[in-house]
Amino acid sequence: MEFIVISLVKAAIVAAVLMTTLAYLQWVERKVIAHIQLRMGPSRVGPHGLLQPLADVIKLITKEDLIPPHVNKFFYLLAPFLAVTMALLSISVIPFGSEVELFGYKTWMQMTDLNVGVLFVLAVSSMGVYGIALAGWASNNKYALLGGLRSSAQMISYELPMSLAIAAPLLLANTLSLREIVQSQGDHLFAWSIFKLPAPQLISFVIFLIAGFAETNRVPFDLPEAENELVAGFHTEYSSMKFAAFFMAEYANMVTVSCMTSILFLGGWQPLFPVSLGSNFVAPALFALGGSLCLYHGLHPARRKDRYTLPVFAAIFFGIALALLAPPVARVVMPLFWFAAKAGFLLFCFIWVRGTLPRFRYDQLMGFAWKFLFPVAVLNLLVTSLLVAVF
Amino acid sequence: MTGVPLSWYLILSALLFALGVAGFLFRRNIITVFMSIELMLNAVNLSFVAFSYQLKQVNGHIFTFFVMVVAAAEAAVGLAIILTVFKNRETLNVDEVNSLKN
Amino acid sequence: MQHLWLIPVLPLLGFLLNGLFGRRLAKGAVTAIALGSVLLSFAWVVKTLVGLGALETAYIERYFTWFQSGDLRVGADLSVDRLTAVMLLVVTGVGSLIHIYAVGYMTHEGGYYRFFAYLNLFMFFMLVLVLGANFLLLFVGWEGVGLCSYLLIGFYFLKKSATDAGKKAFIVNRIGDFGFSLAMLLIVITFGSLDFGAVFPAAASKPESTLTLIGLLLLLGACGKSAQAPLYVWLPDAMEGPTPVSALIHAATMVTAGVYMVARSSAIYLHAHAAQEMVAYIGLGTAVFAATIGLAQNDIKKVFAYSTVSQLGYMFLGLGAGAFSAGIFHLVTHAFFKALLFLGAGSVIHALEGEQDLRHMGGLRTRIPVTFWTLACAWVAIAGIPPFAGFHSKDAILLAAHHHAPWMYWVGVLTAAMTAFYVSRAMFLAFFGEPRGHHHPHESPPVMTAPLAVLALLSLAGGFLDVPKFLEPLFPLSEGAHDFALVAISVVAGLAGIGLAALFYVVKPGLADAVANALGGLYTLVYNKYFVDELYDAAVVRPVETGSREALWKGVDAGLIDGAANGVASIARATGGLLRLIQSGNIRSYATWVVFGSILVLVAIGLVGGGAR
Amino acid sequence: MDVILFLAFAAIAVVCAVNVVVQTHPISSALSLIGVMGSLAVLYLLLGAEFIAMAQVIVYAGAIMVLFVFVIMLLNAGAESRRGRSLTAQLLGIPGFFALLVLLSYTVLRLFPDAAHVKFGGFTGGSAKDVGKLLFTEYLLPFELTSVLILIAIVGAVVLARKELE
Repeated sequence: MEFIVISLVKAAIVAAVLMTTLAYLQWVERKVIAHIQLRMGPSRVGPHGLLQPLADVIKLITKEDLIPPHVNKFFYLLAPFLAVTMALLSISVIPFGSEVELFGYKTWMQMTDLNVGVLFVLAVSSMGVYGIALAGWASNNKYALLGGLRSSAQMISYELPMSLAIAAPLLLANTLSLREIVQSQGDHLFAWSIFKLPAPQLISFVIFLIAGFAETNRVPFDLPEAENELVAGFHTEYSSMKFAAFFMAEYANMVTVSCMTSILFLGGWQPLFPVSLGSNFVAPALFALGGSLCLYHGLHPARRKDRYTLPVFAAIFFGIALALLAPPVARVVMPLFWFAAKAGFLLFCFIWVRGTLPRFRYDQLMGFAWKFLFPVAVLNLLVTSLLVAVF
Repeated sequence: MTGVPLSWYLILSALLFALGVAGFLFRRNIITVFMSIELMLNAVNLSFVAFSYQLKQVNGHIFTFFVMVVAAAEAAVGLAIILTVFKNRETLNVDEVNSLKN
Repeated sequence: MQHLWLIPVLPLLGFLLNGLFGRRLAKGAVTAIALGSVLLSFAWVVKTLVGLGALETAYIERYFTWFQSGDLRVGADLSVDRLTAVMLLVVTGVGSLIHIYAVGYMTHEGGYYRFFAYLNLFMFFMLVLVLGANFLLLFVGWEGVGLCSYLLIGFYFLKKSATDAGKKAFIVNRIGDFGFSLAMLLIVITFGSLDFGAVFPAAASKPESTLTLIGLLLLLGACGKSAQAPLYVWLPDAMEGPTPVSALIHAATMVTAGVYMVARSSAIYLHAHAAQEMVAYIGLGTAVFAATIGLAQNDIKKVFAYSTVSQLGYMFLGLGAGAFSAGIFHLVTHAFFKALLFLGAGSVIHALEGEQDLRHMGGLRTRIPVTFWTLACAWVAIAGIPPFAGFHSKDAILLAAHHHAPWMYWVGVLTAAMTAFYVSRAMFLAFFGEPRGHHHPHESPPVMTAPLAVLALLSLAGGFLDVPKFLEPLFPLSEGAHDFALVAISVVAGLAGIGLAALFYVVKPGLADAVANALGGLYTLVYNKYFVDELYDAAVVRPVETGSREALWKGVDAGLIDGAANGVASIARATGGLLRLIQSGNIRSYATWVVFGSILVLVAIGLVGGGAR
Repeated sequence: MDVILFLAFAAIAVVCAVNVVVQTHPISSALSLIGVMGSLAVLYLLLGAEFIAMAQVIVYAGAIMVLFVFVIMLLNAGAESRRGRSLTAQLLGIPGFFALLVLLSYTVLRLFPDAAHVKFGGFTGGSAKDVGKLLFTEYLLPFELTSVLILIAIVGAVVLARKELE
């Protein structure tokens, strides 16, 4: 009984946090892209546009739910549902932190740990293709069909180098359970798979990240929605919440890829350097720095209302920094902080790349997967296994 | 709670297999016929895994694994053949693919 | 841990670098990679052997299990004992020299990087062959060197004769490899292992008949690789390859693999007398046979090729007579002087811009003195003149042969005289007398002459390396007193050969033709290499072809099989008349019949077999 | 719990399998087949075959069926026509199907009347480690052969699907 309650609570927390994250990821993306392009980004709804996601959600829900004629209704409705389900499913095995004790209950900061966790994530992500392919097909629209076909071909192709890139760090960790993979990596940079001896996984890290970009259909691999040739690709005919579902699936996939990358290569919740060297003070210091910046800009405001909002943020940041200094809080939150920091950095990379790189051509994209990424991944796997076998 | 008798699994497997046979016999679209074959393979896989459970051996899993590999190879070649047939004859109906007769 | 794996892997790296990127690399870089990898390998051999010290017993390094199937485990194991040490030094040492020489020789040829990539690959496989601690690893090297030999013989792949020669070498080698494979299967069945360390100690306890069979099959393999009768035919043709290849692969290293393998398997041969006797017969037969052919060849490389066959025969004679160490000793000295002969010949050919025919040479002594003097060293060494290298090893073999069976000694001495004669003949024709060609000979560059000089030194002094003594822990020294009379006779025979050649080709140049005319048919026979290739063509190739066409195709196939098939077919047609009712050409109806059949089987199982277990 | 799970997923499997056979549009059949495969994967989990369950989803549902869906979309295959069904098939079909089913079930029940009862966790030898161990020792040769088979299949598929050189 206790198990079921704890599981339900965990599921509720993870779902709430994840949904919020997804909504705000959109805000972050718009802000970052705006700053890359020297714009302001959303700034009307709420202070600094912080309520923009909420407004977006309300807008999407209240829009007219249009079902075009001549679509295959069943599959047309099924597709976004499939896409979003498969995107959210893999979060259930992601470990966010180490074991914690709260109110007398000991539990892991992870919904469940499968001993085939890696395979589970792969399986679920491979099922994600159907949502897109079906959406494209069921829309009964040439552009949508082409977009769907392109994207499914792309996802199948990039799954191969991705799996091979995953296999290499697994050789170091010797387990398929995500939790044990993190545990097999140590609490400093050179004990993470990416730099771990005898076989540093830098190459497979890069391959995994590139394949991750392609799997999530993000720039520079966002061919399925290349506006100038395919209108909006597979979701041309979708509107309202169904469109939002695809949108959400894309961001959820980004989160999954970032989490998987940090678990497989960057040591998951393990800190950058050992606690004994003071890694627990990194987070408070960062928050304190953020608070100071807010305070400075609040005192020298660029716009009038910054005079009030920024000091409020500064106060909040300082509060968080202080709270993090308390040992009981630190014990629980520090692993979470490190995990979030790594995943967050990778998410930032996703946005960063979108702000900088142009789109590939389709044949280049496939050629790149099959003729470059795949051989390199195979070679990397061979070298890794040799190194692991010899040493 | 005693759990599920193994024979239920086997009967489920038999049921799926029979459905696969039925699909193979009654369907006319060559792709659906092909899928019925996959259904039969899956049914057999289930009984392999069930026997594996009863004998407490992993060997059944290995066979299932091999069946999957062979199915993958078969799907690749089979679908290529289907594509070629479609290219040459503009039909997917098995009944119309009967040039062996003459 | 001595990291033995570095020895073969270094040339492999060279191969990979040159093979993959050679086309884009500068010539200097290709040279540096090719030479560097082999020289490093040589250095590592020296370092390892120094590090291993006395090597009373084999030193084995086990890396990983290559594969395991049932009780048979084959590991990627390398081992070094004294025999391996000798081979390693010869292979990497002579190999390095020839690599250096090839830099000069190949510099104006196309496919420079390809040549060195192949050469490095060859070194890799040869070192695996020598270092492998079980038969299968030896076989990997064995096949690998065969592959490289094929690639290098056909190096000038635009020349049809070259590609044909490559194919011939490959196919003839396959016959031998077939024997080797069968031998390995038999070894697995008999001993349950392929490890040298497990097989040889157990050999004494196995039935002699099995051991004899294994020995004979191994011998078949050795005959293929080491160009022994009746499988020697590929080696003379192999001279189509570039000369450094002839020196490295078809004189110094690869062709001695058979000798190495038989010596390695000495434990089996010592318990299989018939097989060992066979080794001696084949060796002696090949030695005489090839030597007689060598007497009448006009292509300088062909002369040396037949000489190689003949000398390999000597080695087998030594092995067969029980003097394994003498055979290996001759292998070492032969590697020195035969490599030198070939490289010298290459230098001559280089000087004459591709001329290989002895009849168009002459008077080169003053034109290319360095080549002449270095070749002269090889000359005296192969002729068995004391105290040079060939004398010591050949003498050891002849003494062992005398101890084994005196008549073998006499045949051996006769062969020695012939050897001296044909080498002298080649030397006199090329370097003495009047120039007969229209060439402007020029001396080779130092990068070619330096290796010649080193090899010349080794040919002169190599005999004083007491290889048999070094190998004593592995092969007990053969008894038989060092009979001075026997030694003297063989030396006299060698001198007589030289003298006769001098008489024929220097003193009275017309005499040779006169003798040839006088001998008539016999000369023609020898000149045409006993018509062996034609014989093979007539005895094997033609009958197989004709047999296939006449007997198998028209007789068996058209008559019997087609007849039977037609007969069956007419029966089938009659039956089919009934059955065609179900042959609707409709896939689904076929499937229905399949289902129907499986239902019948199920019913049968339900009625007859099965039951609760 | 075991019984409930089994019945639930067996029911899904059977319904989907029936759907495979009766749906007229190939895409519907394909998706139903994916449903069968998914529920079979769950049943594999119940039988303690974790690795195979995941492989089932990755290989079958994630790769092979994607290929099917792909081809169906590429050929834009429409629904099957209902015309021209043979009379024998209609007459023999349903009884034949039940005959086969009954026969198979009878054989199963006769051969395994007292077989074990399946409980989740009753057999834990199906992890990736166990399967891998057996696969790379005892079944090494078949494993290598499958790789050759796949190579041949790839070559075959490429040859079949490539454009004619005219």
